[in-house]
Amino acid sequence: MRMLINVPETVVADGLRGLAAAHPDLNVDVENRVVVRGDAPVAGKVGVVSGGGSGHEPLHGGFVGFGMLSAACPGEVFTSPVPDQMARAAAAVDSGAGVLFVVKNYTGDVLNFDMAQELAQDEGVQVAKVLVNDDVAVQDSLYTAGRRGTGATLFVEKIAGAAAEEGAPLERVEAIARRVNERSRSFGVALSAVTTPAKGSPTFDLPSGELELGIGIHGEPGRERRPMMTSREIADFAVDAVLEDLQPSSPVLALVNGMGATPLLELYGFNAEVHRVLAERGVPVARTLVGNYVTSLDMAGCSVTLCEADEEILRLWDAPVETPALRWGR
Amino acid sequence: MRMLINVPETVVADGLRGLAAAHPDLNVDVENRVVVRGDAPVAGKVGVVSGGGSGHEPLHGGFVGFGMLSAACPGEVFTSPVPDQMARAAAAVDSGAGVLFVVKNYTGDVLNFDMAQELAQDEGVQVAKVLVNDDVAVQDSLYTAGRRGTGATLFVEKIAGAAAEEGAPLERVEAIARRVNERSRSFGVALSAVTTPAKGSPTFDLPSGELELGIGIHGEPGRERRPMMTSREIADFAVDAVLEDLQPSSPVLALVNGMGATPLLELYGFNAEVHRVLAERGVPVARTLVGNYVTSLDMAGCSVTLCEADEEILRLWDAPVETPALRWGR
Amino acid sequence: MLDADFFLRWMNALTEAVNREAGRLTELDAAIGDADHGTNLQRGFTAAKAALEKDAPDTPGAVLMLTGRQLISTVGGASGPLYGTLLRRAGKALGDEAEVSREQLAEALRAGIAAVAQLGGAKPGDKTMLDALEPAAAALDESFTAAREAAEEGAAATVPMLARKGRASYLGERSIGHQDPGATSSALLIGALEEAAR
Amino acid sequence: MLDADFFLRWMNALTEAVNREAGRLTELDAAIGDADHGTNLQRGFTAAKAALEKDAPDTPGAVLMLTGRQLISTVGGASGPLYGTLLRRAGKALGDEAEVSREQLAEALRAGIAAVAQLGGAKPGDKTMLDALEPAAAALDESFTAAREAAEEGAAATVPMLARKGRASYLGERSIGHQDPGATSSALLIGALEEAAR
Ligand SMILES: Nc1ncnc2c1ncn2[C@@H]1O[C@H](COP(=O)(O)OP(=O)(O)O)[C@@H](O)[C@H]1O
Ligand SMILES: Nc1ncnc2c1ncn2[C@@H]1O[C@H](COP(=O)(O)OP(=O)(O)O)[C@@H](O)[C@H]1O
Ligand SMILES: [Mg+2]
Ligand SMILES: [Mg+2]
Ligand SMILES: [Mg+2]
Ligand SMILES: [Mg+2]
Repeated sequence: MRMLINVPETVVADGLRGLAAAHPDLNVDVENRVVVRGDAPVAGKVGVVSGGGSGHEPLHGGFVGFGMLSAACPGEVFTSPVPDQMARAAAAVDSGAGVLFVVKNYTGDVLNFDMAQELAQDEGVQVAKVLVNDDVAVQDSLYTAGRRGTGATLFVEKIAGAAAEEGAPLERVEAIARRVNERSRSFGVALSAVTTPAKGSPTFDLPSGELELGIGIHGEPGRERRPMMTSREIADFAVDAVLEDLQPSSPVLALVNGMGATPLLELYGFNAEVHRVLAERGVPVARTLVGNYVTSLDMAGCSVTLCEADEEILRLWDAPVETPALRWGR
Repeated sequence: MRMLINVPETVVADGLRGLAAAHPDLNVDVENRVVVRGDAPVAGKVGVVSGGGSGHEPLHGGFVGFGMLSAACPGEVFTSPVPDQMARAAAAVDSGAGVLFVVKNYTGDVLNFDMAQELAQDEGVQVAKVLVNDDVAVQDSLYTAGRRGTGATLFVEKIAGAAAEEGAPLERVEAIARRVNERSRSFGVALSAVTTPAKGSPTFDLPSGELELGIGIHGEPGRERRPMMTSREIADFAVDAVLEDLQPSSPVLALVNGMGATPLLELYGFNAEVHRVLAERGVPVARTLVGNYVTSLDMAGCSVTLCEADEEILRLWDAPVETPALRWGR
Repeated sequence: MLDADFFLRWMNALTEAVNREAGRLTELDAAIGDADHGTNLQRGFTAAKAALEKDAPDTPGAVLMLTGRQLISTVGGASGPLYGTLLRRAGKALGDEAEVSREQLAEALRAGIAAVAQLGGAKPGDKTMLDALEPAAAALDESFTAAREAAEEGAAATVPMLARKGRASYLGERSIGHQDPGATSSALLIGALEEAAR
Repeated sequence: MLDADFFLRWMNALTEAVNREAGRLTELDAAIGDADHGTNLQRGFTAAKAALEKDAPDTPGAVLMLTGRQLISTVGGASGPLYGTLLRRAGKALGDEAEVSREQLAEALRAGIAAVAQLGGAKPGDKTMLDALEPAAAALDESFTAAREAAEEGAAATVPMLARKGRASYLGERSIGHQDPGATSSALLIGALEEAAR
């Protein structure tokens, strides 16, 4: 085990203590595992709450703050949080204007957020929900749990958060969140497997001359294994997989995302290839974000997320944001 | 080789193309390997130029922008840039107010920046230089190349950049840069070796139950190898190593830095331990930055940098900054 | 007849089995999921055990309801709501009787299984816990041993299946050849019944 | 006497040796440095070769000056300025003579070595390129072969040394037991002289 941890059992709590220490402006409830904006509830503002398994940092805790999430609920590593957490978060951020749950489409997340919605509504909080399901690697969604939620989660959280910050009512925040999801697609690639603290060894065996295409963010293997490809070839493959499902007629937001252990130098090199193939396919890029944002612990690899932007999406993307991991305009 | 690259030879150029694609506000000269603020030279403002081997991203290219570096010169992976690059950068950013070179203390960087200073001065640019040498793992500096420059580079670049942005003259920018360096110390730990593109295999062999204490940022082994330690033990060791050399009598800036492949979840957990030991040692923390900022490609591990702040240092740290990797207040 | 004490012994035996087999469950989940099924259930049943010990319920139904509630509040993932619902729903079906027959238990389990099927949308053959639970509930009318055997066979039968629900479904064809972790833990759940009856 | 052509052959043989041995130089640097010495020199000498071919200088001094300038502009790292200075300074010492003797070359190399020592602050025994260069320059008064042998012995002699300069010095005691990459490439530089003389 090459991990910077104490014991596997305390990894999530330790991370939350460290988040609290670094960001005094967040309200971190380590025991109940809820990260809340220090100034919540903000009068008249819709709350935007997300959550999911830990191990994807900075998602979601690193996106709590002005202009993005009102609260985040971290589960155990790669395990959806429990309904009690989300209900608690909803209660903490609700100003009476209601709360939007941003839910990545995994069976566990869906079921737990469903239960949380019931709990919160029983306590008088109005709750809407939007499912993020952008991962085109999951095909035949009739015969699967459906497309996974991956990189588009960042777009949805940022843009819904900006709309809420502007004072949009719940149904408008929900509608724009849904629209962003519908206009977003992702595809991911792994160059190495992931090691969870509890398991202590790689979740699958990936010989060093091979890679996995179409992976998710939980260390699960992808749909297909291939001999190692170049950055150029991976960009062609990933972007074309996205464009097969999404034919943007307006400039896109691009997230060129690292899975956690891919050096930024390589990720920027990959971004150059992503821009090249987009140019070759005639897709203009409005904004690009490069970095490790939706990660899978120590996995090496990358994903590409494109969102067909429109004027409102661009405006809300550019709106000020101030969170541990994403900051601009303020 | 598990790398997201085309061929080792183009890694640096590819990364620069990707940086240019993601950040249209930077002026990236891929051929000559110079990254310059889009609005340089800024009239009346001192230029702050740094550079060093690639593989430490976001250092330095990711720190070019308002309130921080005027330009950066990336060398080959782990290889200091050549004098021509720095001289070119100096010429590009000089508004007549002169240029400060921020140089990490490695033989290669020192020699090449020395030569660049000569070249630039021959062309009429006034150049001052500050050496960053914060790494307490290098002892007996009389019998070595001296302490290495590591995490404190970020502090020096941020604070010197803020002073320059305020309009401070060259000697004041140089003086504050030197003061920040003198008041900063670092210590780093590796949980895995690094694989450079050119070599294609780990630079040293680190069995998975062991770690290296006192490493630099170039994949060199540390001073000592030990059986694996917990996050708590590593924090004790690293912070105490720093405090042996620096007894802060005022609150510190803390950089809890990942070496590239350590998940943010673990890094935040480590931050909790760093704060704990600092509290135990009676050292208050004024500001904390947690993330992968001064990296060593795909190395797993972390470093701690402390800077004994004063009022001016704090003010300049908090001043607005707008670069690819560090942004606030604007 | 089976009283609250039997149900407490059942949950105890199950907790022990989960602790014993956690590593294997996680390994199975690593192959076609995300390597947490063992730790998920360990966390849940450890919490449930503490709750049952703190304030032991005195009816079979209450034992299952409390355990299910604890699973929902501590497990997370897919298995938390699913197993939580299974036990809560079965417990509800048992009402507040002080003692129930094996046949009543089988009936209650079927109600729980129906709730799981509704919640998760899975059908038999989708390579989920249902593939162990359904045959087990049917065989429970016969005996605890028959139920345990049916659950184990059901779990083993998931190996050649192509997953259509949960994370394993993302793998498509590559999910074939691995035993489903949830079906495997369901076999433990049913096996623990036999132990409690000894 | 040694003319420009001899110096061009020297640089050619050196470039070939560097290309051939780049992997080994990088391996040596991986052990006590940062795993780039081979690629550093390859990059530099490839650039120098192109420059020499594009516009071949016609004096020994000019060959060395141009090569040194190219190394400084393309290598980076510690070895770029050091080898660049070595050759530039030696070239300067040779002036614009069309032919020079072996003894003149030895003298010029000593001037270059002194400049390297001044620039880098290293002394013999510090486990650097100087440990191969100094004995080689002394032996060059005798013959090319003696110089090559002295350089190789000097490089080998760095194995037990504790590094006091460059990256290897960070390792302290752990630098002992490894041959210095720069001393090893210096042996190639001197060895190429013997080849050029054949
Ligand atoms: N829709 C579903 N219906 C029934 N059982 C399911 C469903 N989805 C997943 N499961 C079961 O849950 C098990 C996985 O549980 P676990 O690993 O704890 O949760 P997660 O998949 O969220 O990590 C699977 O092996 C499967 O038996
Ligand atoms: N101060 C110095 N004086 C002389 N030679 C040095 C000095 N520092 C380093 N060297 C030589 O440079 C070699 C390393 O070169 P190289 O790997 O190309 O540069 P870097 O150390 O910058 O990566 C060492 O093996 C050593 O021989
Ligand atoms: Mg899970
Ligand atoms: Mg180097
Ligand atoms: Mg799982
Ligand atoms: Mg080197």
